[in-house]
Amino acid sequence: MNSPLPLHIPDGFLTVIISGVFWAVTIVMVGIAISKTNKSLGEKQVPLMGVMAAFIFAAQMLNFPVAGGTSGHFLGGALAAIVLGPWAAMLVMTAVIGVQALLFQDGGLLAMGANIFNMGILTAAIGFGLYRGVSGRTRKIRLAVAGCAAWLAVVASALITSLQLWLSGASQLQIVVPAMLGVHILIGLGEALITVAALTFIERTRPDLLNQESVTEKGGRGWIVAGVIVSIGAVLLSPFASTHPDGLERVAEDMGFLHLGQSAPYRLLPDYTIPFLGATPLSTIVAGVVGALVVLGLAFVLGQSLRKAGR
Amino acid sequence: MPVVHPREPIPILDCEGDVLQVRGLHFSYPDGHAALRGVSLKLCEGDKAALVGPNGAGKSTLMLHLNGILEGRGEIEVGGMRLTRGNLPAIRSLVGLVFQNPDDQLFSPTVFEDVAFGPLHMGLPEDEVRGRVDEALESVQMSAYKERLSHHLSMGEKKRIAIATVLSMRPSLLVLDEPSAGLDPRARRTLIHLLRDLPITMLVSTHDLTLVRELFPRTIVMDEGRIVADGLTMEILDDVQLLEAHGLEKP
Amino acid sequence: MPVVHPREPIPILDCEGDVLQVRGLHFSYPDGHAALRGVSLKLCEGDKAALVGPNGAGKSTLMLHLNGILEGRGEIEVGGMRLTRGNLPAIRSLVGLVFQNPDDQLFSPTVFEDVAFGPLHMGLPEDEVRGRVDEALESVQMSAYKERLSHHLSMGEKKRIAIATVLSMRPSLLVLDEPSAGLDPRARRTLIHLLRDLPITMLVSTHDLTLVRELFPRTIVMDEGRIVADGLTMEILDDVQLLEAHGLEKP
Amino acid sequence: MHADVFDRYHESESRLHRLDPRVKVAVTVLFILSNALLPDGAWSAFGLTWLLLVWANHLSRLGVDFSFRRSFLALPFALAATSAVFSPLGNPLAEWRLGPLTLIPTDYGLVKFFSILVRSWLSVQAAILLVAVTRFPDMIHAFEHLRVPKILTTIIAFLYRYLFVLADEVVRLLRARESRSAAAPGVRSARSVLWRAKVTGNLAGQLFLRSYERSDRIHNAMLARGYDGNLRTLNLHVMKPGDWSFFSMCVILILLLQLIGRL
Ligand SMILES: Nc1ncnc2c1ncn2[C@@H]1O[C@H](COP(=O)(O)OP(=O)(O)OP(=O)(O)O)[C@@H](O)[C@H]1O
Ligand SMILES: Nc1ncnc2c1ncn2[C@@H]1O[C@H](COP(=O)(O)OP(=O)(O)OP(=O)(O)O)[C@@H](O)[C@H]1O
Ligand SMILES: [Mg+2]
Ligand SMILES: [Mg+2]
Repeated sequence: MNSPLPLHIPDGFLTVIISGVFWAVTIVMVGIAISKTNKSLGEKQVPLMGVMAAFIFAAQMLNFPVAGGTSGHFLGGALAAIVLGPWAAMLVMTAVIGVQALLFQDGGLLAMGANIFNMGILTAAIGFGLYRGVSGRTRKIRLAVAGCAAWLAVVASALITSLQLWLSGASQLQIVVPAMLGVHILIGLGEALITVAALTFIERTRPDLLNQESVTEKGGRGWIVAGVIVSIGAVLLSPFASTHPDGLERVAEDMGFLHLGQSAPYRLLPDYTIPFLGATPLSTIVAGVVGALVVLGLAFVLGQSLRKAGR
Repeated sequence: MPVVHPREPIPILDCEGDVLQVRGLHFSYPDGHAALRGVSLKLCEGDKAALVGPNGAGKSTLMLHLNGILEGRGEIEVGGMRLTRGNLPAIRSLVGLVFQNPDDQLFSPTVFEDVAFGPLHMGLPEDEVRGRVDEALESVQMSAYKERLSHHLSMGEKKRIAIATVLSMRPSLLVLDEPSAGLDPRARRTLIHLLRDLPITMLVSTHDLTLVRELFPRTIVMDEGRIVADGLTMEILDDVQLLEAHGLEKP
Repeated sequence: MPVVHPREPIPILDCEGDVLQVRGLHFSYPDGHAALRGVSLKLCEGDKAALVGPNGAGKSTLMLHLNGILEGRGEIEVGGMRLTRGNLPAIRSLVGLVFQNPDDQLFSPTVFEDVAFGPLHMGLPEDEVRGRVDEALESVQMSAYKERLSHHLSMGEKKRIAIATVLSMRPSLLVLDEPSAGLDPRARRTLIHLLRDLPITMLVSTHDLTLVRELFPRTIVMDEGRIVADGLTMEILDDVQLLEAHGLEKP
Repeated sequence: MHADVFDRYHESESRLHRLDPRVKVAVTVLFILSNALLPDGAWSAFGLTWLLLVWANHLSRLGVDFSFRRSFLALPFALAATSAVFSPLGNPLAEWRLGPLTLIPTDYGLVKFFSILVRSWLSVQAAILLVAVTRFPDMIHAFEHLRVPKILTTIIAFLYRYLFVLADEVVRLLRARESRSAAAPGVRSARSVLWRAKVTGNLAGQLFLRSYERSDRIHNAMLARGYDGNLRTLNLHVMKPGDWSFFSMCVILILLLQLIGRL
């Protein structure tokens, strides 16, 4: 079974340093998640998390025909965070990504820390944080925000994946960022639509699940802040990363990394060098415009469908 | 009240197969398991045939071929139209397939949406769709359930709705996979009456030989991917040797 | 070969209830639905009783009370011990509950781990656990399946393993929820032989009255959260009026 | 039940199959780590690493090209690395204009690109071999022994078990949708993409609820068998001297590879 998305980084693409850093972050976050879910769910957590992980896995098999033989797919990170709460969602996604790597070689073992961070931790923070911020609002607003969160989660995963690849010297920033974003801006649309429809379904059939204290673990403001900051970061970073591809690299050069990088037996941060300057203003502008249009379109489409549904 | 079976054999097997013709159907699952090994079968307008056989005989696999969900080697004709990739949508509007577990069949939040799915997807105008939904729910006597959430219905109710979801497509052949499994006797009785009164050609797989005796004049026995007997129910259910050989029991 | 029922009534209802006593059990689900409305019941050493009734009668709900998964108003005594929160672990080692769907029961990757789960959580030493697993698999004739993965098993095999998972806890009362649902006649026959040969007190809910007639000397009829009849199977299954009134049918 | 195709384990009688799963997991991780540490362009070391893999394939008795035949999984991702060819380091080899982009492949970039491909390809093969000779439940035990938190390993065990159940459910739901995706002759079928996405969302919601409710029933089944929140497991594996010696040998070989790669 192949994952619908080229977001699972295989081994060999990331440097040991990058892998290690993200493993460290992931281990800390998962450790917190374990103790938090243990507190809120108690002895129920093991079967719940396990079956929910299988659910995410199985839901990724769902597809719907879009046009011309391509189809939309479902990732589920944001949905998991909205219905299960952020910590539980992190555990669930960790298990999913672990099994995808171990059983299906979908994503590497060394790269697993980064993969869990990109597709589990980041999506949980965005999905839950944004949704939590509007928890008291009307149904329409909540659904619209859930959709945006799902879309952003996918786009942010794609963005951080490209950044990791670039930091590892496995690709050039000004090529990989627009390419990855371009694809995932569209994939994110499908994700948003399915997430909204699934939430609508759950609200209609088991509304209790979406308001259940024990499961959703209504965290404090922290999550809202985290979610909003991460989202804004993702939004701002993408044009920045694309328009100033030389920013980080110039810093690296100034600090002498470039030299170090070439002589050390294993380079710390390879390719922290000046890329060909003045590279690609057009492509990044295009990516930005497409992104903005897509957000607008999404809001419009959501508004329409919600009006219909609310009739 | 079991169906009265005619005493002299009626010429079932000589029928033209105007509703369904299957010729030499072979199918292996991706893991290599050969589930169908040359199945041939004809159904005529008005036939009500039971498909029986032990677990793993290939009944469900055969049924999945009848509207092109699985694609095997061999020929299938529905209503005189050869089944090919190109006319799948048309075939699917002719063959109504109801799965064993109604939970697999009902995927929309409300009963109405589920029953409307088929007609909507066929591109029918809204009025027509509403008309068909009402009619289909009427014929399974579930009109009052239109706005209910499928999720909260009892098993027996779900079964009926599942049948309505394909009736709304006005199929000319109804294919039911183990419709009576998991029903309590009362719900099962209601189902029997429902099936008896529906004026549609049907092929029904089941492990419930008492149901077969009551409801179907014709019985087809499958085992190991082949049809091993096809004839009058009363004759087949009297053939103790045949039943024993294929993991069945005289009801 | 149906069980030979004694012609004169045996004094079932006068038994002491040394294995199970339930007195005035009431229970409502959180949504307010009253599923049990005063159930009283006694089971004695060696009893094999069937629990029948229409869908929604409350059979499964009652069974979930017997080892304290649900907690209603009323009294339950197992093996002379009053069921309270404090002695739940002890009660759970006495009552072996098997759910209808073996996929809900078998949650470990391998058969061995699943059968070992109960004894392990009773805190038994490793050797003892291994011994019990072997013994339990032996008694359902599945010793060869120890290292198999649960998801590779057929339905009938899963059912047997599910029974083994509670047998390994050496329960004094076996509670089975619809063990024969979804099995083909051959697998059903094997299950009947298995249950007949197990020398344990058992309470079995089922819609399969033929199975009841063949296997259980005693039958308990539930409807709408109450026990409406309790007596010899042959008498209850002959009482057409009683059966009709509660959505059942003479097999 | 029929999602068995998911299983990657291959039954065979071999030294590798019998090895303690901890050793297999640890050696695989070291092997992949070693690939990541080898410098770009260390072709001889890469070659020797590959020989090591061939030897492991041979030991597994699954055929020397077993992992090779299944190793093209990571190829799609290689697309992301193609841009490494245009690394600004090194000597330019050519100059391509592509709209507003000017692409200059360099010799350094090429070496980089192929090194990434080789590393990834070798690592994937190691992982493929690992799951082919280790039953997944044993792998979970290995992680337990290697001090991965028990909650995590148990969640993974549940995921593995119910993956098959739920995947079957998805297949059946998709079939239901497909079998009613009909068209009346002459009428153009196909509703809007939005409508289709909504139907798919319904499937996801449906699946979520069923999974959620199933987890309740499983929890009941666990309680019924004495579960109290503390998970207990048997010690299923014991390291034998043979396991230790195999492990040490692999570690030495991997260290040698590192040495060769840096010469
Ligand atoms: N997806 C699948 N992959 C591989 N083998 C399959 C698959 N589905 C079914 N089979 C196998 O094909 C054979 C026929 O299966 P099928 O489901 O058609 O049997 P059936 O007659 O419907 O049985 P039942 O009475 O249990 O429903 C069986 O041996 C089964 O194990
Ligand atoms: N979790 C629940 N929440 C609310 N009501 C429930 C729940 N589970 C069951 N019920 C209701 O309680 C009643 C008794 O259910 P129960 O499952 O005990 O019936 P049963 O006799 O086992 O039926 P069946 O033969 O269909 O298995 C039914 O009306 C059912 O709808
Ligand atoms: Mg079948
Ligand atoms: Mg029940």
